[in-house]
Amino acid sequence: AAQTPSPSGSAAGKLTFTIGDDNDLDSMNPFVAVEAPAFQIFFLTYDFLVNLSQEDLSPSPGLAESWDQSDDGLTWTFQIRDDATWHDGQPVTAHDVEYTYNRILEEEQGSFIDYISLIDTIEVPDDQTVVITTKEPTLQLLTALVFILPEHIWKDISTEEAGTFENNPPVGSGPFKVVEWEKGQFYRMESVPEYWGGAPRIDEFVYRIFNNEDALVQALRAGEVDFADSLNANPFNSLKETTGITTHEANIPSFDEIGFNVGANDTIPDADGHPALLDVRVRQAMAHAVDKQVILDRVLQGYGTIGTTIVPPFSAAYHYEPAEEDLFQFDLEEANRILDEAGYEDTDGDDVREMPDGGEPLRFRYFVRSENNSTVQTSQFVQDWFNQIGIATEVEALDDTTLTDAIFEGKYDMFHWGWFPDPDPDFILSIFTCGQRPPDGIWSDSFYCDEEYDRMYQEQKTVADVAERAQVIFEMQKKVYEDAPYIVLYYDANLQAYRSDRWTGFLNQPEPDGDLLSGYGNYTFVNLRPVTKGAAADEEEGGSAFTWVWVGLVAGPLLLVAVALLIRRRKGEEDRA
Amino acid sequence: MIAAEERVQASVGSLLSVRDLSVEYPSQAGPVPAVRGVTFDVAEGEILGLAGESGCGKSTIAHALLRLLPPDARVTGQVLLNGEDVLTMKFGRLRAVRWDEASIVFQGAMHSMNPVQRVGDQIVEAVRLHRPGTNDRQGQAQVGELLERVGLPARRARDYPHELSGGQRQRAMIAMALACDPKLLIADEPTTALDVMVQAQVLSLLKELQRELKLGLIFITHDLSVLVELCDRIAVMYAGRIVEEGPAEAIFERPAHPYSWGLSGSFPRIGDPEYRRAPGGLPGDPPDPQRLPTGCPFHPRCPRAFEPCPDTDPPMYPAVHGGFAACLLLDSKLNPEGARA
Amino acid sequence: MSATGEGRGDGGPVLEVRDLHVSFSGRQGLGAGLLGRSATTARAVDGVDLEVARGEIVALAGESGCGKTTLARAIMGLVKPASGEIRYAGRPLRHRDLREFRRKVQMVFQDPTGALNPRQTIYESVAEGLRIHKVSGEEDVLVSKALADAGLRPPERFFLLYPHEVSGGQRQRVVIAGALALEPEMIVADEPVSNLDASVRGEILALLLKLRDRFGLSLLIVTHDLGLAWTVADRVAVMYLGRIVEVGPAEDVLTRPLHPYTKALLQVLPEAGGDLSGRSILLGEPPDPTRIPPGCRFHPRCPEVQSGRAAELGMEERNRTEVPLLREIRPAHFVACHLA
Amino acid sequence: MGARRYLTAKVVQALFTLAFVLVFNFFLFRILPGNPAQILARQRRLPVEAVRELERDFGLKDPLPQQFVNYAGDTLRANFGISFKFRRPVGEVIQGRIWPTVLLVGVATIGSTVIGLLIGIYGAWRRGSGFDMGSLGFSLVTYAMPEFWLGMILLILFASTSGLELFPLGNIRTPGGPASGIAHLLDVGRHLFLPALTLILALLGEYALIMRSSLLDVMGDDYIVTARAKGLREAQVLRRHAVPNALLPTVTLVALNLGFVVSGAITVETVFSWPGLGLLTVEALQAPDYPLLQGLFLLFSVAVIVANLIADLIYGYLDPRVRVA
Amino acid sequence: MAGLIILGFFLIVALAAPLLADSRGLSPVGATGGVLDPPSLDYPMGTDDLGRSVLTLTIWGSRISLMVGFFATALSMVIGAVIGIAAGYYGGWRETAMMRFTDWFLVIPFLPLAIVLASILGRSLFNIILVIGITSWPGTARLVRAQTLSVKERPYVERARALGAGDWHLITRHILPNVFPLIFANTILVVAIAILSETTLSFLGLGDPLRISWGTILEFAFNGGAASRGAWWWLLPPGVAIVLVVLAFTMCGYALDEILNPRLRRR
Ligand SMILES: Nc1ncnc2c1ncn2[C@@H]1O[C@H](COP(=O)(O)OP(=O)(O)OP(=O)(O)O)[C@@H](O)[C@H]1O
Ligand SMILES: Nc1ncnc2c1ncn2[C@@H]1O[C@H](COP(=O)(O)OP(=O)(O)OP(=O)(O)O)[C@@H](O)[C@H]1O
Ligand SMILES: [Mg+2]
Ligand SMILES: [Mg+2]
Repeated sequence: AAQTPSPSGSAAGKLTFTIGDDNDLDSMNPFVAVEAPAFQIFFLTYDFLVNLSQEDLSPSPGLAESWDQSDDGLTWTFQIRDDATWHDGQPVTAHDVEYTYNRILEEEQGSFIDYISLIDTIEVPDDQTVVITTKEPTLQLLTALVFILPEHIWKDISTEEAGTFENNPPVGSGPFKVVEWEKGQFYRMESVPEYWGGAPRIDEFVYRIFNNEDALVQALRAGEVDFADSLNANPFNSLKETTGITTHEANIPSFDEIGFNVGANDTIPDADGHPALLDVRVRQAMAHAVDKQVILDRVLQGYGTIGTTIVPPFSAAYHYEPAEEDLFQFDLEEANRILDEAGYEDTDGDDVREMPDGGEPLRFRYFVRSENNSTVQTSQFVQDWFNQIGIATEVEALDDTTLTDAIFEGKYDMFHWGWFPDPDPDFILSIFTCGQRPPDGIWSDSFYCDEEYDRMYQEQKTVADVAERAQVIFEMQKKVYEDAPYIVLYYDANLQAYRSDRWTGFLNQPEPDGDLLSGYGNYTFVNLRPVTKGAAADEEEGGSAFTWVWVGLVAGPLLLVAVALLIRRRKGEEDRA
Repeated sequence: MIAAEERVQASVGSLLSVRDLSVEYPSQAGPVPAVRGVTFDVAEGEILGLAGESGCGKSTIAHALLRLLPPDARVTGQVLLNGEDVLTMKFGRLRAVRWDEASIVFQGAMHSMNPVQRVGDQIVEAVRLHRPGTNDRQGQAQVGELLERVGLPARRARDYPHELSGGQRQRAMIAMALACDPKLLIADEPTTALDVMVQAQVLSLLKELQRELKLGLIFITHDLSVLVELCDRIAVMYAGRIVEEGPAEAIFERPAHPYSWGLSGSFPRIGDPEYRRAPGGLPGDPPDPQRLPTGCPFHPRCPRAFEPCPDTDPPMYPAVHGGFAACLLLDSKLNPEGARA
Repeated sequence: MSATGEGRGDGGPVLEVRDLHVSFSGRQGLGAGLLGRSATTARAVDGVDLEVARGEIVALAGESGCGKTTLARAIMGLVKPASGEIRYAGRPLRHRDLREFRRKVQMVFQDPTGALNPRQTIYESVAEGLRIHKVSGEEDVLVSKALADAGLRPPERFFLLYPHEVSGGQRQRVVIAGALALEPEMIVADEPVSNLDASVRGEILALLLKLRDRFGLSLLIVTHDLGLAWTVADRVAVMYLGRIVEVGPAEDVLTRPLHPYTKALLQVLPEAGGDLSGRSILLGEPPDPTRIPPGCRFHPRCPEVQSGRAAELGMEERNRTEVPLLREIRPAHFVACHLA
Repeated sequence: MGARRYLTAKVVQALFTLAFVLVFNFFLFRILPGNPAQILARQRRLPVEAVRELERDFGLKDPLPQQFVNYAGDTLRANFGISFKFRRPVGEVIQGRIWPTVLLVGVATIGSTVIGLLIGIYGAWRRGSGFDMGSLGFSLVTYAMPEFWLGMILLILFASTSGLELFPLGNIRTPGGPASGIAHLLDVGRHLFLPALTLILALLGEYALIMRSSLLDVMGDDYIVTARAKGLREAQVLRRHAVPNALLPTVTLVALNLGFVVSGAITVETVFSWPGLGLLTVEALQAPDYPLLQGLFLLFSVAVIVANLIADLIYGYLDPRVRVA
Repeated sequence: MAGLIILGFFLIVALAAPLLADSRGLSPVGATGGVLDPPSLDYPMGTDDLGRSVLTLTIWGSRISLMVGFFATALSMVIGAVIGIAAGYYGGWRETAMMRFTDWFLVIPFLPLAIVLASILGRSLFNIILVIGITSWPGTARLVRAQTLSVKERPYVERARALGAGDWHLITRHILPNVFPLIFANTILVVAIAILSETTLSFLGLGDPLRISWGTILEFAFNGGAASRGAWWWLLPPGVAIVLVVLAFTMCGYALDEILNPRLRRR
């Protein structure tokens, strides 16, 4: 059926941009929400003090027009812009910033406090100025992803209430505001013409939830939605050839890894990791035995890039790529050689190596996520390669909860999971510090602990110069790569597709291949506009072979029934007596 | 032969006249001949008793009379009700005849009434069906009358079948059967499930109604002794066929067919020393309708079987009691001494 | 009260039942229980005294629901009596003797079709008792003998047949054979022929009589058919609403009944040439064991009361308050009626 | 008297079942592996102190009996705790999603019951006819189909661009479309069509089969012969005598089936992005959001218990016999 | 009879899976096809997105699906039969208690309970069997109890009791043989339901993703966007297999029911 090449919801003269996704919104309360759709709202509703630039995520003016760092690096002065207003008309002032930061610091608000934990004091000399002193010199404040909230709304919400406060609709200072939220269905946002960054060109933005990716793809094809986010490879492929639709593999900060239990016994007495994994040579041998290219090609159908270190290339300034000769190339012979040399030999002829003392065989529990098919599929390749180097694996699919528990208790050997780090590498680096090991810490899932690494971690926090900091961070990545508590498999991509026959003005963040929607800002939404000239009308797509199979499948039996009816339709008279 | 023709003659002008009725049920193991050429008549105001062992085809006849057999049963012969053949009449006409001219009281009253409908409503249903003009009030009044006639208080109309006792239910069934003033009432073992005392109550009720309303009545039972009191004539069935027919008392006291002897002998008369410590009855078991013996189907159990019995299927012969019996002993040529009377 | 009718029975009583009571509590729903509703109790057997002598045939007759089957089952220990005593061979029957007792006393049921497991061959059905009691001896010989005794000849022909492959009369013989296999001293038969065709009944009854004559079996035959009692029984006991109201030699009880209830029962039996409308039929519904009238339990339906004869005799009050006991009015003929 | 007793008995029974479900529900969620607060914390990247706080929030530090008392009290006050995922009271979260499911399940139940029963009735009446054979085959096939698979097929056939595009692909209404009035109702109806059709098709077969066999059973009963003997037309026999009796066993089955309808709703809502409790269940399952799962489970159970109670009462109304029994 | 033939076919396929298809085709490592190749001579049912032959998957999937069906049913039957017979035979308060318990389970909606249990117990084949088993027995228990009650009241049981038989004798010789056909017919219907349940649970992601069953194939296909990719060969074979097998079991169950229940027979 032909569709007029107009945006999905241009009824009533409104310009509506609709995106479809398979994830539901959990809450509009920034202290509570974790799901991506919620952050989509926050990016459009709120501002940061300092934004991340569209081109390269570098600090760029947000609510702060400009900023200054004192020479000792400890004091920051931010100039708050005077043209920003809250959606309810109140002006945005320095007090709102102060309030937001203080509240997070006082209440130790989980997801945000890490960004600003080094803050010592906050002062507001006037409505337009915020002066922040930090305990140590840091660049953290420029990359703090903290949404600035209106004090006049939030001051009435007590700490207890904040946990369940609905915040619907949220009052912010961003280019869009929520006007309707049908839970589990969609939410609708209207543009705010008074936005300090300039009025968006669309009137309305709708986020629709599809639980079925096929439906989402069909909706995009049918023009019910204009943009499909976070697609799987197969549907994505199917959209590639469709006219009027453009596909995009967005570079995002994400990677998958195989993690090892490299020493849970140090902090948890009854942990039961395999002793062989304490030996770095075993882990290196295993790193040699994983053909990341095959996994990328077969499991991800090529979407993404081969993984190396723990800071993804997304954070271009901080990503370290090991030199060719330092890489653990896929080389099963090399892997076997390393293991032989280290004394892990198969003494009992069962094709599985034993510990040098001849005892325990190298048989590892290998946990994958039942929620994630890629991990399941990867495991089948990995298992096969490991078999070839005399390492047996028992693959088990666990749900995330159970897996989290196993890791927390140190009762695992290896697992496959992934991370979605911030653009700033601080957090992802922190998870390899000794302090993060359970049960005291939370985030370490390999129980990696290294004094030198910890020292460097502290150092990078306080280096005020980007280049200098990057050097430290390179070293850290190198160390983790070589010690191999993780085998980083790949950096995956966010697969997006949109109606390029209707819309234009999409902006990547960062350039050249970042996310088209809200990577870490609202750039696309403010810039988005309909294609002006009437583009080519959708061509009639004849029923594909596919349709006919389905039609046949349903019509066939019906036809048979009908025929049976005709044939068997004999005397239907009432006389049965 | 001659006898059969005589019987046909006798039937002219009777209320119901059944001619050579046969019924076959289909089954996996081939057709089951349940009724094999049955001929009898019922005059207005007459009570005919139909007796015989279980499975001899009594209920099948009752159902056939109003064409109530399952559609796959093969029915041949004639069932003339007031001269009209029920078996060939149009379905619409048949519906009109049902209940209006002939009604049935079935064996188990509990199961013959719709368990989820009030007794009164079930009676009214019949009335309204055949007397379309009846309004609610008339219907109710009539139901009350009918119930009272069978000895139930009118308010029982509001009860459901399960709220009545066995005897009461049977009475309600009878009331329902009388709803359209039929000429003929077929009662298929109406008292078998009942206790002796209640059975006596129902029997006397039936007799009384029959006398008052000049009903033709076909009373079916396996208990020959019940028939003796109630009926004018009795027909004894064996293996799908009437083997003896005649005046009630005569058949009970002086049966002509050896099967009837056995049947009558199995109901002892209390006080009669002849029966004391001498159980009557017949040896052997009733025949399987699908594997009937050759010749006279009764011959394997017959105490007086003689040479021709296994080969000759006996026709009806006139018997001394004035009725007829299908036994070769009555054939003066085959058995010159004649039957023991 | 040890009269044994015509003297067929020799020796003392084999089975004695003394003041036996059996009651059933009505079903009590969970909800009803919570709401404090008391259960309705049916006193199915309400004080029965009865004895059966060696080699004697006793018929227990009465209307449907009067408690005949319950009495029979209580004798076999299939329902637990509320009170009273059953004595076998002079000794009170206790729970631990039950197994032994059930070897000596066998029961034959009303419905031969139901009494045979459709999935067991006739051989297995007959042999079941032998197996349960681990009777020594060649099993198939014993089974053959039992089948032959029950009139199923040649027995081998029946071994592998299933119940549905033989006729109703033969089924009842199989059941009897199953009882005979254990060489019992007594058989309790609950309506042994009422599910059989009239013409076949005679054979089974003849068989029972023959067994008594040959093996000296005692028989307690439960029946609602007084004609049957006349045919086979030495003594007849008439039961009404859980109690025996009249007991005595069959000829005496059936030809010269003393209790108005027995009279009524005999009256309604069809008779050639009899006039249905002319006889007194008891009115009202069958009695209900959950609501037993006080005094003489028959008085609400008693023709003597209704006709006013009781009042004439000044017994009205007694009828309503005093339970009549069995009194020997004629030799060995007992009746429980204030008017007799 | 009998009627009242039947009624009270049924209500008391339902209350007992309810009590059982309450207890069962409590223990079911106490045998969870690990500590819910910790799981939650790790998913949200909370520092350790926050975990302690959460534990306090969820009352996990109390002794078990105390927890049960709290749970029972809370449940009776319709307080089902805070959803892990949505961080709002479970009751509120559920409330927001209840109507779509009521609509879907209601339409599907009514539709499948009515159509299924009619098919069953007609099939039994014309036993052995082409219609009977056809509908029997059809019923068996739809009964054998996983309903989500059927849903996917219908979706592709009738909604996708490679199909007929007659209906929308999912959701309950067009975003930004009319929010009230006739247009709104039509819009919802269009969205409802496919999911409801899927459920109806999936359920219909069973009802048709039940009704057919129940009616065949009844058609052999003696009172049917009586009715025929009275001179009723076949249609009257069917309508007045056979169907009312055949409906009796069907009523109970339809009610018992509600549990399956709910199950069907879970997968069908997933396929059609229908924003009801089924979809919410799947979301809660994926989170995993235990308080929400607990609340949903309780609600589903209560719904089925109540439906059964209603069925029992209807049964009592339809069948005068059970009132005394 | 068609039912029996279909069943026989699938049983043979399941048993002969190693002969029909190389099990290495189940692992993406051994997969030789391209991504989502349509049916061809080499791959009669095409390939999935890992290049595995859908035919191979479906053939091997029949093993897991049928196995789950059988074991879950066996579990459910054992529980149902034991409770049903015990309740029916012993009666009294024991019966009341057991039947109350059964009724409770009967009204608890199956899928939500299964979801809750599966998410609590974790995802494995064993748990799936367990979950289906312990959620599907109440129907059987009720049926068996009703039949036991009716068998218990049959005169032959009373006769055996009067012959001196004990409980064990009665249950094993009389009750069980006469309840068994019913249990058997019911079993066959429950297998159908169990297979459907496995499919549904797998579809919701509660199955064991490491074991290929028809349900997991469908889940992969659904989540892998088979429909939008036009890969009907990925959705159809497992779906049709499920429909056929469930249909076959149902038909056999009904046929048996009809044989065992004379009232349904043609009049
Ligand atoms: N629908 C049927 N299909 C096949 N055979 C049948 C059918 N109904 C009855 N029969 C057979 O026909 C014969 C006669 O049955 P009918 O019911 O007429 O006997 P009856 O004399 O009424 O017996 P009873 O005294 O037991 O009621 C029996 O052998 C019976 O098995
Ligand atoms: N298991 C039981 N539970 C409750 N009441 C019972 C039970 N068995 C019998 N009764 C009641 O006890 C009374 C006597 O029943 P019983 O079966 O002994 O009568 P009966 O004389 O054998 O009758 P019939 O001639 O009909 O066989 C009846 O009212 C019956 O309803
Ligand atoms: Mg009959
Ligand atoms: Mg009895």
